[in-house]
Amino acid sequence: MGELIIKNGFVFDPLQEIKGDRMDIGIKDGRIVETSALSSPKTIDAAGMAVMAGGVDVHSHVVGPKVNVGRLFRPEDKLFKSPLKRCDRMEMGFSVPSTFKTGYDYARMGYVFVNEAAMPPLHSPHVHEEIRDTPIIDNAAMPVFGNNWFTLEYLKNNEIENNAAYTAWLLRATRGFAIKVVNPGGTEAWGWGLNCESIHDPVPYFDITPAKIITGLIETNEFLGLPHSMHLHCNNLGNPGNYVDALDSFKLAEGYTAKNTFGRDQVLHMTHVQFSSYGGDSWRNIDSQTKEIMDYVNAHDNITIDIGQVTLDETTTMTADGPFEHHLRSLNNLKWANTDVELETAAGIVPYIYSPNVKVSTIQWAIGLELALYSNDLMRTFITTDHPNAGPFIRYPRVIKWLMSRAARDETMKTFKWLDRTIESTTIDSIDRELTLYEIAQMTRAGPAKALGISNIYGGLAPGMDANVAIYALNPEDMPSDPDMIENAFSRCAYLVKDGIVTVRDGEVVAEPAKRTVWVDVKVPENAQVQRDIYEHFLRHYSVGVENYQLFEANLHNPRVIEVDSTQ
Amino acid sequence: MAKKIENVGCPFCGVCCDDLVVTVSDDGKKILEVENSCIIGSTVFHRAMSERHTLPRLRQPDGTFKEISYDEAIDYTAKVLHNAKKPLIYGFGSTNCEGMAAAAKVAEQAGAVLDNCASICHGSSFLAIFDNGYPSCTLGEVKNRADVIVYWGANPAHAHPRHMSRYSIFPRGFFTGKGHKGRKIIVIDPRHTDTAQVADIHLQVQQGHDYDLFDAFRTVVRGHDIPDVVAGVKKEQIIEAVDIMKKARFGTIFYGMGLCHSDGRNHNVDIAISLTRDLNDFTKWTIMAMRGHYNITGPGAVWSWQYGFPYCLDLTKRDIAHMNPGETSSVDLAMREEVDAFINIGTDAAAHFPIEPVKRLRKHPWITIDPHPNMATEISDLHIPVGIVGVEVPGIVYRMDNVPIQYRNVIEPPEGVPSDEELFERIYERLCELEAEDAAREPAKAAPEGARAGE
Amino acid sequence: MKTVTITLANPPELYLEGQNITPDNFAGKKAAEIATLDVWEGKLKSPLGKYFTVEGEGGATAADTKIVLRGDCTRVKRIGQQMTAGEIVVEGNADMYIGGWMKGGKIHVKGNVDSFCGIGMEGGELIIDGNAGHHLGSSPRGEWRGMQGGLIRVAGDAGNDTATFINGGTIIIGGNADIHVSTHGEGGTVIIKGDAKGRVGGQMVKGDIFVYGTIEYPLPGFQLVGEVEQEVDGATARFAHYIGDLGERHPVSRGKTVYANIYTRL
Amino acid sequence: MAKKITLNMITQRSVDEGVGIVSGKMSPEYFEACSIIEMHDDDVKALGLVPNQLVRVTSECGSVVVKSVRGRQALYPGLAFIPQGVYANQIVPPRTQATGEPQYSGFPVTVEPVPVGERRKSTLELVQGAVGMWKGDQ
Repeated sequence: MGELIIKNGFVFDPLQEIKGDRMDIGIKDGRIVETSALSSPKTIDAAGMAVMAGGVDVHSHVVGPKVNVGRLFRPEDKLFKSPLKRCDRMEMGFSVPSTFKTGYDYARMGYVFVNEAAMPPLHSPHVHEEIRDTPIIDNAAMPVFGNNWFTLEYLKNNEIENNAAYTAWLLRATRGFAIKVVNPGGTEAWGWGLNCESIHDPVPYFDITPAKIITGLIETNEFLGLPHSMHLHCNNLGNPGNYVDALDSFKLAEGYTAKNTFGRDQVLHMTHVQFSSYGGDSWRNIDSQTKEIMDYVNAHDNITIDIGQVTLDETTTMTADGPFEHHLRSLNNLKWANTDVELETAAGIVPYIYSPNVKVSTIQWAIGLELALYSNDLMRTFITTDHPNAGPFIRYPRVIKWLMSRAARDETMKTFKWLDRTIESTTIDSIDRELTLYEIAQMTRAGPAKALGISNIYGGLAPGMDANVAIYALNPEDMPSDPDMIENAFSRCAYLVKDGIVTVRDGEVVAEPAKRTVWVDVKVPENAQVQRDIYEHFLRHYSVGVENYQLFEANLHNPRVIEVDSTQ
Repeated sequence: MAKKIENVGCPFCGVCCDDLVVTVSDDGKKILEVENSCIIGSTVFHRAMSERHTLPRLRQPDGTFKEISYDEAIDYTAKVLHNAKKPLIYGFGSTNCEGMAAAAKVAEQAGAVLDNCASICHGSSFLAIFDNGYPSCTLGEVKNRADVIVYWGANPAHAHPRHMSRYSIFPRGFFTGKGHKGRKIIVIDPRHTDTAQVADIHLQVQQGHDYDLFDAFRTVVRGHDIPDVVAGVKKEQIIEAVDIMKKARFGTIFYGMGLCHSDGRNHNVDIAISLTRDLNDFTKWTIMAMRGHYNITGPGAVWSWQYGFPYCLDLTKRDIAHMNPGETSSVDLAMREEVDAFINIGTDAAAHFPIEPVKRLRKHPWITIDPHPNMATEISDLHIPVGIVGVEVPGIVYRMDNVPIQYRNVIEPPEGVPSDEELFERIYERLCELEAEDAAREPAKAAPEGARAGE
Repeated sequence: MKTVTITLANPPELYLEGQNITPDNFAGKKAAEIATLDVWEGKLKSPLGKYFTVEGEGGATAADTKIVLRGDCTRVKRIGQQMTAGEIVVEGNADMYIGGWMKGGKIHVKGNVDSFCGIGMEGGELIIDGNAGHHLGSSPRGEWRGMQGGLIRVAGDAGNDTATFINGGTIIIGGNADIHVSTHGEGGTVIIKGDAKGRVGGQMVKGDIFVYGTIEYPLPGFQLVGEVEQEVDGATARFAHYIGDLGERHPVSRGKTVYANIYTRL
Repeated sequence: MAKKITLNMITQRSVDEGVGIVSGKMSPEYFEACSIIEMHDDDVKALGLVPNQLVRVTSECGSVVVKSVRGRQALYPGLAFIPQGVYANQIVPPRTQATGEPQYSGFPVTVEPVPVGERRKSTLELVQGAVGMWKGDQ
């Protein structure tokens, strides 16, 4: 592989605390190197541009069964909405893009790593098939644990070691990456059409509370020393007054510290917190409680969050929080898909329109931005749209624009039908803060990479790391007065170098370097009890044989394994 | 010494039993015994080696076939695709997802219409799902939780022989320790089918009036009165059935061709989904299509992630996909004489289409890709034999509940016979060569002007 | 208003997709320019002039442009798709999607049309002297926001699935309608001067349907509530009034539940 | 004057047809499984059929000769059944109601006994015959 030097750019690398210094970046054989190690490199002139590591998305629903139902059941999401073919394969869809469009669009935005937010373990071969067909970007996928019968039974009996052994087995069986928890206990209750509405609401039959599931999985995670922390979608998501549940969930992490060798500091990642920051007790009086939330987050170093920003688009909601989607369907009466997955999880999918004409939508919009703007540590607060739940990921550049420009926020707010009510119910209008390029780099690459425990490979530009470099046509010394230029620059990067290969130039994909599947292989001591439990459940309760459940090697594509030895 | 291979998936119906045990001869060439399967499943394996061709066969002017090489067959196929204005690639009931993905690449490159057997089977279900969603679950959920099972216009005793024993009526699950005794079974069908024999309640609906009956069910669910007889079923029977359904802890409606193939098609499914939605305001209900072939759910999955549409994909514009069953569906395309070449893969269109569309398609080049001779091969211009998925070729298939099952092979395909995936990859390469040759011959023309309105 | 006459001189072997045949695309263009607009026959993209002879020229705007189609357009799809203004006259038959996603202007087809005509319609007028196929004035696949406005008038019969997901506008069918009328409807009016086969108003939330003839298989979810006199399409008549679909959800407005209405002529 | 009645036809899977499919479309299993019609006893009586008598079934788009058999799965009077496949498809109307799916179930047919000497055709004869390729039994 060739050599490359990126010259004269303004480099933003929060992992090395480089804050816009004018520097050259050397690339050799797919890795970042000292420029002195280069002999005859090709040059990319990045003068007047911002140079960052390739973007890292901590939470996005891009591959797998519910994403695919979202694609399948919304032909109208394609009608007159798909761009004409520009790359190797057609790019179809808006809110739930095809796998090809997903890969190309992320690349155009300068992203290289996307963490699939929820993999139903039973469906892991499907997830990996879609990963194969998602070009360019590296993917990891988090299996869901929070409603898994094994997990519920082990944690009910305080069997952390057994739960850890099972977790390790499942990560391997599914080639998964981390412990994802969605509406702990509530989704199992949904098997009977019920829910767990607070962390103290016991799960039917299993007789364990969500609180205990959450702490048990934090303990399991740290027992194993996984790269990423437990990754939580809270109970009672999306309902007025639920900031209390978010705070209750946060508090469960108190007293736990991260134990791992991957540079991760948090024990709990709380995802799309926008959906969990609501005050009031009905849709009439819903308001923003972001101050409460962020005061807590700012004061507790062992927590990271992502925002789940509402982008004011027509989109498709999809989550393993089955009861929530059922509730949503009753609000908007639109088509509703649901898939309960035996012993493991569920998923619901409902189209949704976030409209500037709807008060709740505009309050939600303000809440997401407030979370970021109130954050004291943007290495622990990340940009997401919980794609596609609060909006499609292609709106990240717009979210960045709103965060970097008060004028852009004002411009958007002018379109709100219920502007006064929105201002009354939120604090967005009182915030003048405008984030910097450095802070955006924290929120979109360095921070997520650190939280995922992969900051030795992704998210930074230190020698030895993967040569993933995004260059944006933005000059920090001469930022455009028109905030739309910020959105444009982040939508179509000037260059993306992935694994040392120039992949995007002037916002167009010019090469498709091989993508990888990143997974975590944990070594644990033999555990006869867990082996027996697995055998029993598969014999009696699963509809698939255990031998066929575990991903065949042939169905894993271009793997990159992260090894963890927890036998020590 | 014979070899036993366990955890083998069955390449016949959408139940996708993955517990077969197949005994093969010491040299790995013969299938000796098949355990755990139904009668149809074991026949699939036992017939694998008979009637096999190991070379493509090209129709000669005198009507006979002549064997040709795979390279020649690939060249022929690529040229047919290349030269047609609107070729149709149809089938995929019986192949793996890898083959479907490779075929899609070919269709996109060739500017073809890409369709699968759902087009004449559960396509109605897709149309209903587009309009109304799909509150469903995996089959293990049914086994572990369901205490009320409805089969509506479905006859698993014949079409899915192990469905009732593996998933729905008979098995004991986590919360269903009593098995059959703990479950109420309702069968709704104009015939007293073999499935109806095991039902607690059989409602003999007047054929073609399921929609009216569903409407009555929904009306009763909401507490309104209905006429004394609806679609041949008495009011009291309807009220009794609704009462059982409302009182269920967990119920599933399995439906089949009785809904999809009769008047109203998709709307019969559409309103079944509405009923399922309604029931979820009282208790937990799910609905599931009884998908026919073992991997007919596969193309719907693969093409949805590739293009956003499960079937009837018009890729002829090459830069954007369009789908509208009724227009881009195989039988309509054939009847309207809208396509000018036909590739039949992993199904037998000549047997399963009504005869008139077969006649119309046959006016143009017809190529059949299938392990065995069938009606389609016997009227084809070209028959390309391939390996049998699930017997000779491994791969991922999607069960009727969208659960991916990893299939193994138990023997190897005859020497030189490729898998569907390999074949389509080679067709793709040849197609690209042909296009490159074309491009070299005539310099690029300036594109005509004009607005490109939508699709 | 200026008139462009296009005559199908070289019919396609398969079907032509003519979504560029709209006053919007013809406006401001001379015949020679119009002849270069794209049409598609399968994967083959060609200039319109390959199939049609073009006479006349477009007006300054769509509203000033009238298009007349001559020749046998039975195999031409998508005429007038997404048009916003102006006028189209098809002298004979036309194929699918005529007036699809139409926003304004007027289309007059003197013969028959096939399926999906007037789907996703938002405004304007679509007049068909002959029969229409299926999905007349229906919504595109998966779209819950069906016909929003405008008028469709068919002198003859219509196939199944007329007005699925209708939200607004009016459809008048002079003859008979096959099964499924206004399924999932949430507004709008469908008037059937002849008979309806069945499944009229299934899963319907709001909106009106008038049937002058008989409904062969009325749905059990509709209930007779009385008789009314109504003016329909310029004439007054007495109708039996049914509300429903009682199996479907219904909104409450000012304390009263809103139902869909079926009126059958007495 | 031969008797003739009008029935409502459905065509669906049967387990024998399933076995027939995987045995091959030209196998005797397929032939016996698919070239049959099941009717209600009243209709069989109305036609005056003896068991296993051949009948001609005619729809709006074609006709086919099949054997009248007594099925295990009872129908109501007026309803008739032919297993899906080559024989049924000689008479299934290809109209799809713009859904892509032919009218496999619920179409009117007439049924009448055939004169002595008429036979059921083989699958190959039917399909190749329909497209002008049938050259007779080799």
